[in-house]
Amino acid sequence: MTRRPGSVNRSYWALAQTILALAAQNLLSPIILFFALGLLAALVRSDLSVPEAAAKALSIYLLFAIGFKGGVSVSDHGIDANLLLSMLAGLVLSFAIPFAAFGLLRAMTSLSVTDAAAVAGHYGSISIVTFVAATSVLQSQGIASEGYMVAVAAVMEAPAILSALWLVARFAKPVDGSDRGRNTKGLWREIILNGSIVLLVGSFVIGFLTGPKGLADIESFIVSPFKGVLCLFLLDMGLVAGRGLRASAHQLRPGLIGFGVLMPVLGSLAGLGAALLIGLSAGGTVLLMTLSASASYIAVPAAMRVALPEANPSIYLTMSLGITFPFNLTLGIPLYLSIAQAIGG
Amino acid sequence: MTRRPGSVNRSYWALAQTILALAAQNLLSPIILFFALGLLAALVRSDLSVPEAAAKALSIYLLFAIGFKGGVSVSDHGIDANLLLSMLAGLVLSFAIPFAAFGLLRAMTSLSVTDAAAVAGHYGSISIVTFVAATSVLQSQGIASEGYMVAVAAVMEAPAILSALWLVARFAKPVDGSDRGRNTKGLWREIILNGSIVLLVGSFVIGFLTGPKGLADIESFIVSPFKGVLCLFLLDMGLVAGRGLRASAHQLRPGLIGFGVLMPVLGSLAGLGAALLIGLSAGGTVLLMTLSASASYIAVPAAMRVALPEANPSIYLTMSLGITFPFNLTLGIPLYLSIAQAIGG
Amino acid sequence: MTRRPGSVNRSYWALAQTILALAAQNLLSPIILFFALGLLAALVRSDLSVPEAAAKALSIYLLFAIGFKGGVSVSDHGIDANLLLSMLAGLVLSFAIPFAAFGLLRAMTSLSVTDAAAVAGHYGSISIVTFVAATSVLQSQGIASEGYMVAVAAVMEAPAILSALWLVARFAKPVDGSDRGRNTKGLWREIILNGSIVLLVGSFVIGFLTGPKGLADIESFIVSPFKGVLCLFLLDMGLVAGRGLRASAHQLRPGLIGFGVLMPVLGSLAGLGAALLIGLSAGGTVLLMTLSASASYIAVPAAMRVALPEANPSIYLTMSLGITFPFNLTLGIPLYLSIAQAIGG
Amino acid sequence: MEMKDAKRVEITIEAPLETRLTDALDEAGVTGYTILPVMGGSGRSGRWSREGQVSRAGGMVQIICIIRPDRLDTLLDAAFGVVERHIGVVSVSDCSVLRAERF
Amino acid sequence: MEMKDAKRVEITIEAPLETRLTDALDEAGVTGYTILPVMGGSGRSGRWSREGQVSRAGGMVQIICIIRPDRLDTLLDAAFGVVERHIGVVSVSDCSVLRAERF
Amino acid sequence: MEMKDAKRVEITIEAPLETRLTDALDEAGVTGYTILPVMGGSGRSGRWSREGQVSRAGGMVQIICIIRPDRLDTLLDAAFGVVERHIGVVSVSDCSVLRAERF
Ligand SMILES: Nc1ncnc2c1ncn2[C@@H]1O[C@H](COP(=O)(O)O)[C@@H](O)[C@H]1O
Ligand SMILES: Nc1ncnc2c1ncn2[C@@H]1O[C@H](COP(=O)(O)O)[C@@H](O)[C@H]1O
Ligand SMILES: Nc1ncnc2c1ncn2[C@@H]1O[C@H](COP(=O)(O)O)[C@@H](O)[C@H]1O
Ligand code: NA
Ligand code: NA
Ligand code: NA
Repeated sequence: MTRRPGSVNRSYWALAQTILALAAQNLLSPIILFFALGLLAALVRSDLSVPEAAAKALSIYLLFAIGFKGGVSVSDHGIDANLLLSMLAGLVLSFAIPFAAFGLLRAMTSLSVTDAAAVAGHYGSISIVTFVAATSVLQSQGIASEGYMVAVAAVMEAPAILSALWLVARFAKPVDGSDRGRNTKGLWREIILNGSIVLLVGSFVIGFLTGPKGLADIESFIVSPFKGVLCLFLLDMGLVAGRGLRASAHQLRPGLIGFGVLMPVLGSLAGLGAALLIGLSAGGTVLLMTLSASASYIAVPAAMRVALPEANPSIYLTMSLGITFPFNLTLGIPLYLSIAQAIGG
Repeated sequence: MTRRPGSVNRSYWALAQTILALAAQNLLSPIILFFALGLLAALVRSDLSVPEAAAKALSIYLLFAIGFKGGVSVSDHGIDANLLLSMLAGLVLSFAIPFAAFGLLRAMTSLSVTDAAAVAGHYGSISIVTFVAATSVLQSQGIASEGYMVAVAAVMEAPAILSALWLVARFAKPVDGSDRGRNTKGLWREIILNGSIVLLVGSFVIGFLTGPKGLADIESFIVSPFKGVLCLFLLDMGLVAGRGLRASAHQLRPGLIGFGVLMPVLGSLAGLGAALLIGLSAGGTVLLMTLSASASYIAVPAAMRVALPEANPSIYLTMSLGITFPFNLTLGIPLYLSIAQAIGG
Repeated sequence: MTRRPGSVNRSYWALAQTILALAAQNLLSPIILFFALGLLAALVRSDLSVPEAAAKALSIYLLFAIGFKGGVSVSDHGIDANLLLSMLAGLVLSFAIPFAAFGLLRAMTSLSVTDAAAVAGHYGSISIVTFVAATSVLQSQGIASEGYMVAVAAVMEAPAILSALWLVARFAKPVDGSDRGRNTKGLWREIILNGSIVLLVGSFVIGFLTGPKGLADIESFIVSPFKGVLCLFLLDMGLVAGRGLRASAHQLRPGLIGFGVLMPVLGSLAGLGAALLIGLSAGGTVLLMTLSASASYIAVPAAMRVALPEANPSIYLTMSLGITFPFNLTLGIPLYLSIAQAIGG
Repeated sequence: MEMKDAKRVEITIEAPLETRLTDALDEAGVTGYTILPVMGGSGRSGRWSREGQVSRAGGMVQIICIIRPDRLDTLLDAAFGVVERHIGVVSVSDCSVLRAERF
Repeated sequence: MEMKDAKRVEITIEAPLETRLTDALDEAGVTGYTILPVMGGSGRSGRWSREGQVSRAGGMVQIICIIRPDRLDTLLDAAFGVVERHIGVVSVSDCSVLRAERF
Repeated sequence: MEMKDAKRVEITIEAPLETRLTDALDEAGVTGYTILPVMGGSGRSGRWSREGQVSRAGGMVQIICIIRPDRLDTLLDAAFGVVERHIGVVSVSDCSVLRAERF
């Protein structure tokens, strides 16, 4: 059957409508609204703040719950033949995306090689909260996904850091001769054994080992209150993103903002390609797209401070947390979902 | 039908009995008992303490839950014609009560003008935990109330501060000529955008926007565990009140203690009058009485430290937290409930 | 009926099998696995950590929940004639066990008198988390126990400290003449009014006063999420134990390790004897055995720092937290349960 | 290691005034300082401890400022304007700094 | 800005002894001090960190005391009585203070 | 009270470098130091506050080290190796210590 141009236009139009409807629905979820509240509060300089210890406790809860539930789901559905393939795909994506990001940054912005490489590293890695938000959208739409995507998320945390360091080593001119020996002693150990990864993977393994019986034991701690905790967490993320934006707004040239919105979409397409190759479910596809689209603001910044101290932290933190995170949360996830459904349908 | 004196006495007696029965029941609720435990632990100098970050996290939870539930309830029952009237009443009460309190303090105690004005400001503002305790008593009695009373609470937080500053400007003799320019630059912004108000109002608006569907999402986080969290919070309040009492007991002259018990009752009567004028439900009446009766120990003290540093913080904190808060919690709320029911019935 | 040796062997064999089966089942519970995760994370030097304030908040939650539930259970089943007897038994055990421990330490290790006395004091006192883990095993086996065992736990916290101090006063040679006046001024007040004891006993009393009705109010806070919170708490305990082991591994001579495993078993037998004398239920017997077997790592170390500063804290903390706590958690509790059932059956 | 003389100013001040003080410092051109949390203390207004506070009304923070000796008076003037009528302590001591070009 | 000479005493001490030390200071008439939380450290008894503690048994706090030079010995005597047999560090440096009338 | 002269070194450094710095100190034989949490601050790279951090990437800590004067250079060399390319401040002042035999 041949399609006339008009029908293509009409189907684009239908897609756009789906995206908008999804986005509107998404924008009115408590999760997004609490993020917006935090953002707003920070922008008007309210003194609202979540104590550091409480924010850290919230993120421990999230990693614990999401890891455990992922593990239980794998133990429930059995280890899929696709598990290893997906993890491999995650590895490759995390390594590769920084190169695309670096090229784009050098083209679109005037960042130095070092700053561009540091920012690029963030986009190869992932944001676990964006991932959680995507699973929560999938859930409310009744779309199933592979439980092991959590493990893929863990795999994607670190490789991008290596790419960033390689980019600097390859393209940056040595500032002064003796300066080349980077402070990377012990860095790899730190990155791989970083608390978030250990907790996520550990909880995943424990969830896998104890299975549905283990889940029954702790369900009313990690399942039912989950969304409420997520609201509080996103309130805090909004506060942090807003404070970051306020402090670094002057650095946000149009090129950087454009990159912060364009790059996640490109990343999601890379994720889409990989998902199609492997043959993930619709839900799994959305999650891999989201992981590829999201940018790190925990593991990578800490590693960059140690290994690339000359890169300006306020640039990469603002890009990742102030532009790309809100974009993914509000428009990105509905977009990726619509694309996955359009392709899958 | 004419009433003989005996019958009046009998009905007073019946009222007293109701109050006592309610108070007894109230005194045996876990909430009050945990407050008492904290108070006792502090008075015997146990080292029991709730970490500052945990206490702050608990109060974020309370504001989040109470605001959200208020918003949902308004979205559920529709915006009442009385909403604006009630907020106006709250505004007027918060402005007016400090004047009454100031007069009473000058008559009953030997506080300086500045100290008296500072204390008076606290009684015009509100204590959100007292409000929460009152809603929880209403709930256990099966009495409904207007969801928007949360918004009224938010409105009443700040205006009293203005009254306190006006009282000082009007009645205090300048200490030294140049001293008159108070440190109020940016103070109003700070007070209105203070974290508690922003979170309470923000959660209210989000609850209103997402309605019962949003509530269903996070119900098992903000509804079912609420009372348990409140117990922990009151344990901490008891500890803080007890430590304050121990440290400042020497300042508690009989006049001050008398004021700390009399003023909330007077305040509650002002609230009663306003509630009758507007025509609030029995539950709403109790809540407006409780708001009027309660005294601030968060927003106002912080503002006073900035704007009236010469006022002695240990006086106003001890009055508000050590006398009036426990009084309202134990005897006040049952009293206000009985009065509202006696008038309403 | 006489038993032939073979039958005895066979029944030993059956007992061993029961223990192993129980231990295996226990080892695969989420609680133990999260402890193991924490231990492992610390041993490989991951930077995973639970903020101090969050860890303290978790322990407040545990004491609050366990105390309250114990009190409700006593109010539910009535005050047992055995209550006082059990508390007396706890008192005697806590006083007596340090003497046995001291003798054993002097025989098995080369610790100084002061260090041996300090370690001994820890074994007379108790670990509330071990107690909680035992109740959770009982629960999952459907075995009932006396609610007042919580009160017995509270009684056993402190007396052992007195025994430790007495041992030092009796056996240690004065280092220098003037040194004898120990820094014990106010120590007793501090120990008895220590936060953990006050919260545990206070919650117990409140649970008793408010009974099942009070429990219904806060059930979804202290009952359903309990196991999940316990997982997080044990994750933190694993981290702390692991860091302690890493830092103090060089001090762990075989004699000390042997003591750390042998002493809890001996202690449990003392607890067993007492339980049989009093006639506790099977569940109560297991709990008294567990209390006797467990070693303190909160109340006693703090007291020792004040009263016996010359004792080396890394020895007693490592013994208690690094050896005995994991032993009880993994093998000890199943062992005590099997013994109690073998004797009881 | 080349070091240069400097002054170390330590200001203990009520938490609600923190922003006012740092704003005043910024205005006076003092843009380097470090803020430490304070757990408790004692002074003419009695003992207090952070865990005994509902609000942070009575809490304090400590602001440490390393500065070139010739800029000390500017700093003290700016600080004094804020601290003046409030409880709090300002102390100054001598120190020397590495990487002096940064101050 | 008129300043006056003073001494700054910094005592790092085990948390379970905090109240004993502040009580001893109070008794000696030293009623001005500020308590800072300590995250971790290292000394003859090894490295430790606050997040690696179940109890606060091994935690430490830092007490800072600004005092008139002539009162230093009283303070040190009082502090030494508590710190003596315990782990911890006491250091003293010169400083000057604003609003000297308060000390 | 017998006191001995010493140096007080105060290093404010990014949290991700804490372990590197303390390892470097240990290697240089400096085994006594105390680590204080930092709530916020300001410097050439702008203002920041601990509560505005998702990660601790930008957080800082303060390491205080009391040391014998003759060991100061060893310490500064070790510290400088880590701090060199990073943001952070190193200041040194004179002090005297009780129980000098411990240093
Ligand atoms: N002499 C002092 N040394 C160190 N800190 C002090 C001193 N005096 C006061 N402070 C601190 O400043 C706060 C307020 O002091 P004051 O205004 O005297 O009540 C106290 O709670 C302490 O934290
Ligand atoms: N030279 C030092 N400089 C700064 N702090 C120290 C020093 N020595 C010890 N401390 C602190 O005092 C604690 C106990 O020291 P110690 O008694 O030597 O184990 C350490 O954990 C540090 O926090
Ligand atoms: N002059 C100073 N006095 C005290 N602390 C400073 C100073 N300059 C910088 N800092 C601290 O060091 C951090 C980083 O400084 P910078 O590298 O200049 O951005 C700041 O956030 C402050 O915490
Ligand atoms: Na990505
Ligand atoms: Na009021
Ligand atoms: Na024991």
